[in-house]
Amino acid sequence: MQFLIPILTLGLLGLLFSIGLSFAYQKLKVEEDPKVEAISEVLPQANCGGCGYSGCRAFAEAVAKGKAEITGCPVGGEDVSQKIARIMGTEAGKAIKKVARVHCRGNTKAAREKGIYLGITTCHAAHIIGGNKECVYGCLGFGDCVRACPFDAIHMGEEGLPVVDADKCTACGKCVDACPRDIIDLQPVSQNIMVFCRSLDSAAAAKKACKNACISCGICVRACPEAIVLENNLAVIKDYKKIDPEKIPAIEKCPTDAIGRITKEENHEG
Amino acid sequence: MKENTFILKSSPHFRDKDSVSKIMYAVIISLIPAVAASIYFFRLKAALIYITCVASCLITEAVFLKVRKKDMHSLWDGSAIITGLLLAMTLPPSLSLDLVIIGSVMAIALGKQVFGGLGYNVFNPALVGRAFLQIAFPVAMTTWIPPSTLQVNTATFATPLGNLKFLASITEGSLTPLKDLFWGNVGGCLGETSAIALLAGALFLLFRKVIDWRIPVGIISALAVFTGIFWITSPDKYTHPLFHVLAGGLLIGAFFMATDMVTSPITPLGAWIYALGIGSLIGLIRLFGGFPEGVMFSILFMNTFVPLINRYTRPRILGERRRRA
Amino acid sequence: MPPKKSIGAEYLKGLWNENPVFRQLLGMCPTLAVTNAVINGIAMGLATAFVLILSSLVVSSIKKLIPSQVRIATYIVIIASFVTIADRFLAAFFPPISKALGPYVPLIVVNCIILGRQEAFSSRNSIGRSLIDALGMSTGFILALLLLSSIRELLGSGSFLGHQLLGSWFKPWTIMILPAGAFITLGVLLGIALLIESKTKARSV
Amino acid sequence: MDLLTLFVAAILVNNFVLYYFLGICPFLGVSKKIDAAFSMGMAVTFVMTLTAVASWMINHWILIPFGLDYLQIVSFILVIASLVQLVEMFIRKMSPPLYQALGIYLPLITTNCAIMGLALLAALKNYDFIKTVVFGVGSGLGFTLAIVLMSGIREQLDLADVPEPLKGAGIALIVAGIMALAFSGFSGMIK
Amino acid sequence: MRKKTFPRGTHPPEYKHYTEGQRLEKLEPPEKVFIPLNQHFGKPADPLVSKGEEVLLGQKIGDSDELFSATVHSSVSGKVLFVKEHPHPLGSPALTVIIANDGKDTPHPDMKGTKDPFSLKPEDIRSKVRDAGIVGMGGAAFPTAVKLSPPKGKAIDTVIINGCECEPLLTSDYRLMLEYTKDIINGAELVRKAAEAKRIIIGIEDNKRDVFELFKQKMNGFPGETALLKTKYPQGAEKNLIYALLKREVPRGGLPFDVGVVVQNVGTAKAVWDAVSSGTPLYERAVTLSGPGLKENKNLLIRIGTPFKHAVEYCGGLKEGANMLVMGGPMMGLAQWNLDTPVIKGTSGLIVWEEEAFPEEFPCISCGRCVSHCPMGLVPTRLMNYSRHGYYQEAEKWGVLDCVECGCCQYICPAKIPLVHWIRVGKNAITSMKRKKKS
Repeated sequence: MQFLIPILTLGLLGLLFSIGLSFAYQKLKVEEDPKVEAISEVLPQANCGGCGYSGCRAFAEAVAKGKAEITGCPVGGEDVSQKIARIMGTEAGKAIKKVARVHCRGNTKAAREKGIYLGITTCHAAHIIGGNKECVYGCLGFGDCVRACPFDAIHMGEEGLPVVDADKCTACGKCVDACPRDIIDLQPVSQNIMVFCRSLDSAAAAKKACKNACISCGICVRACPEAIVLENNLAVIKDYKKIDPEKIPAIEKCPTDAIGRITKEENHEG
Repeated sequence: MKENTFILKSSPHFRDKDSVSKIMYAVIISLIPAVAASIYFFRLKAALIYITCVASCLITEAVFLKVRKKDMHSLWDGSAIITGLLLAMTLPPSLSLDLVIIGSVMAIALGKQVFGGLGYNVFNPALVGRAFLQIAFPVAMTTWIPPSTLQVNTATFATPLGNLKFLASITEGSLTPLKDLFWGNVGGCLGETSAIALLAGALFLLFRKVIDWRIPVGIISALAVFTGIFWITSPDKYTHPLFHVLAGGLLIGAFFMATDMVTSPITPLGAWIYALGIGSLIGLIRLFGGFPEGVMFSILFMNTFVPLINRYTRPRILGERRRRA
Repeated sequence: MPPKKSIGAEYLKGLWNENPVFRQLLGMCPTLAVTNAVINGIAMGLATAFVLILSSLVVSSIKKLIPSQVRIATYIVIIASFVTIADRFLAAFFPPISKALGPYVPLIVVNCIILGRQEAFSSRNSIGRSLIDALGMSTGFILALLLLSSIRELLGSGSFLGHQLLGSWFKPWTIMILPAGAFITLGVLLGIALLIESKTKARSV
Repeated sequence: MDLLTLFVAAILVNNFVLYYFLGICPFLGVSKKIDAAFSMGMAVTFVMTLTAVASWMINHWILIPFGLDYLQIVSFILVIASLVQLVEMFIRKMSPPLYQALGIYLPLITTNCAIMGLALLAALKNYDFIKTVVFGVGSGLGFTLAIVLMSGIREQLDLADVPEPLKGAGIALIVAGIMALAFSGFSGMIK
Repeated sequence: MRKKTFPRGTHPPEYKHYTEGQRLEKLEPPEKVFIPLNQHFGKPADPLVSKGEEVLLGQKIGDSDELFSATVHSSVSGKVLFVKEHPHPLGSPALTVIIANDGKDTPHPDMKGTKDPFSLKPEDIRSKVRDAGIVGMGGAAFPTAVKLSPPKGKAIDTVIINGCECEPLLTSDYRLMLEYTKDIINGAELVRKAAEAKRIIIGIEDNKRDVFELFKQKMNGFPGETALLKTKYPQGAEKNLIYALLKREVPRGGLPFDVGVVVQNVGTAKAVWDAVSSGTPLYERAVTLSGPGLKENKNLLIRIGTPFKHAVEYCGGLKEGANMLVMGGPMMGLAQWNLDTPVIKGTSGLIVWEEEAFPEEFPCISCGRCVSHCPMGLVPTRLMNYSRHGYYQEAEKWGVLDCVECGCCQYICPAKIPLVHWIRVGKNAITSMKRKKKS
């Protein structure tokens, strides 16, 4: 009798609750995104609520829907966020590894300053009052992209232009959104030749504003007409695949270095 | 003509001449009468506490600025000096100097720098320091000495509010006369004794529009109404509102602590809510709480509400439809 | 599944890298509540360790028998049983400590450290590994409690384990044994822990 | 008057978070946004009230009559876990908007020591049924007050220049400490 | 008489005495004019002339089919040198017609007057206004023809003529009101007819009492009144002016015609009269050249397209050290960096001074002054903070898009925080996000 009562009580309680729960569980099953499951898997499952969501599962759902930051789990730290990034990334971009590339070589030596800028030192703020450089298409150099990067993959180079660390870059696109002048985009990491200018100014104006601006001289187009064209005073690589590797030296004859191979300083790989 | 030497910046291109440090130094100037009064009443001891407080506040601030690699310039924006002065003014004159230093360090470190320094603190730094001392060293913080101008028995000396707490009935004992309260010839914390000196400084601040008049008005009237109701219903148990207004740290709290810009609401309606809250809480704690004085706790308590108040008392934007009642 | 760690690393991670209190912010309630004296902190730490280790053992040994829908409930029952044992044991042999800890011993049952380890580790790893993991976590937890309670007792009463250490010149900071002191001390310790972490990380990169 | 005192004391004086250190995990975790904090507070209050009722019934109708006090821990946690899960499912079925507002916080509450603490404290203090319920509601509201105040402060601190290592939990704990200081002004008001 | 005004706002020092007494002088057109095709709110006009073409004074050289656009006219007679990008006062270079002045000012034959302007039908007035390329001349350069044609169902009952000129230093409107009183009143009457409104209210700040009395006299016989307003900034901001005069609130995100009002600047009223009575399109405007950085301060009537340099040289040139060049008033004007930039239709002034070192910035101490001075009822410091931390959704919830960038908050801020700049960042981010969502 002494043993029976507790066993019975607990057993009855347990039975009651488990029946209720399993009944409810059957009634209220919800279909789920496989991504949620995958993200859930890499989370620490501490259900601590440190992310601001009600437990790991809710956080996983929010990430899968794009509502929460991939770096949102404070317990998991960088390890977990990279795993999540990979889960989210494989969904988005498949196999080719992309990295962010900066399309401007208007560094502090090349680009002319307009005046003495005394405003807020962010690119966005400078951009809305016309920028600090004469070129209105180029990099402003205040590092909005650097601050936007969650993986510490962009740094401000010595000459006032951002430098991407291709190893750390996960192609999340934060810097692309952060740049008010759209000079960053995501490109396959293997693609090592590109136009480093976005200026649509006429040759004379562009030349005056920046030594490294595309002056639409057409040398590159003549070197490789099947891949490169001039559009609005700017050389554009239309089809990267059509660039014949043998023609690269001819393309690199660009008088202003506005098109060419990515230099080592601009690409911190391995 | 030279080219490209013009300044590029966003409008507006005019700026008012007032600045944060000017505001801070105005507050310091306004505290001078009360500081002078307390040095008159408590002599050398008071002066020592002031010096220790201000110095240790400045040193703590400097250490934080150094460690966080911030501009040392902001050490002299005046805010640390104000914290030091205000903290000293809320300390009992008998407090030993090592405790004064602990309080000052806590005021700057816990009250201000952990939040990021000037402008970011949630709680009034001087009051954080004071509350820390009050809870850490309850006995030392409630040991009072009479002002040198008063001839009384030091063994049983208490502050006017302390007196009030011990009295079973108002009629049986002798309350501190209002005249003494007004001039400051009573026991209590350094800076809170002399009502006239505090009012003189407060007038200067109000005149310079450094402090929001709504806050002291709100606090004082809420307290007066709260204590007034009890006084009218049973005058033998409770004392009249004027006593409550003049006694203790109310004036210094209402004019100098609660009006701290950083930790008070930014909207006019918010200021009223905040002030009325403080006033009634002071009444509540003084009449029914375990402590004789409630100014410090009330202000700290309402400080926690300030972010919410700011959020929910947003002014009506021009052209915004009035919220449905 | 992450690559297997060596046994040593599995143990050591609980001390710092995944320290339940300073890094994972788990088990805050007992951490704050019972650390006003070193003796309470140690007792709490040991009780938690007892529950954590035994539950980990049980969970990892029967992990294949538990259906996944009711796994959490099962863990809770297992944990609750050990907590009851710990509670009764303390009450029987150390009544003053049991009294001082009050409801916080039964509350071990909802300590996220324990449930979290079952879900995250014991349910997926072998008995041996789970034991090492639980030992590591317990040590980390005990150390955290010890640190916190030493600071609080030393400053709050001037003593350590009840022995008056600081002389009569020291005026005890009553605040340290009160709630406010607990919060502030832990907050500052967390800050220091993160500072050390970021410094060591910067050096290793 | 007793009940009122108990109620006010549960909110201000013996606040669950700032005095008993219960429910610290959600207090730190879900206090980043005011809306979420308020919902969490409401959910906790709701569950606390239910728990107060359920645990009192279990304690007084089953455990005490049979002399099974020592099963308190196991049975309370079972009751709470099942109750929370049932309520969650129920809300999800009956009212999706309410689920969005409250329900998503419910899983977090299962392992919330505030709930368990409430059941244990009420049993420890031997409150009668009415008192238990009042205690439950008051404690829930006290938790709500603390977490909402905290979230307001944290929303503001989000815009502040808090030293890097203190960001997040560190500064939140320090704020909680100063809040505890401020709340201690009410001590002595209710014996 | 009680002076009308709006709540909050501020009162910066006026410095109007520099140019108050300076009569409007006609500035001889330069050898080359640079006429941008984008001088108004809306789509830039398309060029109607090409390189080498001869043009006459007042000839239409740019037009567009878009509703939100305005025509552009030549301000000299001569030969088109280029149609290309040229520095523009609003920031980025814009397509500009560059004309070599032949010095003859041969008028275009289309510039014909109307005998009895007041007998014209509303739609005729509107089409003449559109043909003359008239835009709001207070600075925003909103096409006037669009303003005069409210959408269906929005009847207009009141025309407000804005004679506040609340910006410090500027006196060009004041001189216009003093010297062209009758033209402005006639223009106002035409605007009233075009908008089919019942009455005119001319709002004038009380620092221009002489003008107020003058208008009061001359308004006799016209359906309307002259109202005296308290001197306060930004009294001339459309929404605040409407509130001050009529106690009507333009709804958030709405326009004055949502409350039955059209607001026109005095300069616009004069331009309307000129366009209708004598057929003169908008190719000249009054500009105040003022500030301690100029050797002489003047009020000038300047042809559109005249480079700043030409006007500055007429005033004796810049003083040594002058490093701040602002188009418009000091509160809302735009900093300029290039003296080749031309005067456009929205240029109300050109202010030059020497800016001292940038004041030290403090963290916000929540003094609440920005809140108690914001004429729109916003909380600037919070908008700034949200914008600074990239919380644009919160900023939008707190009304960042309602900000008119008047600058009161930043003027009064003791912490010297660039509040308006941050708010502009927020506004810009939100509008570009919305644009992205749409596309």
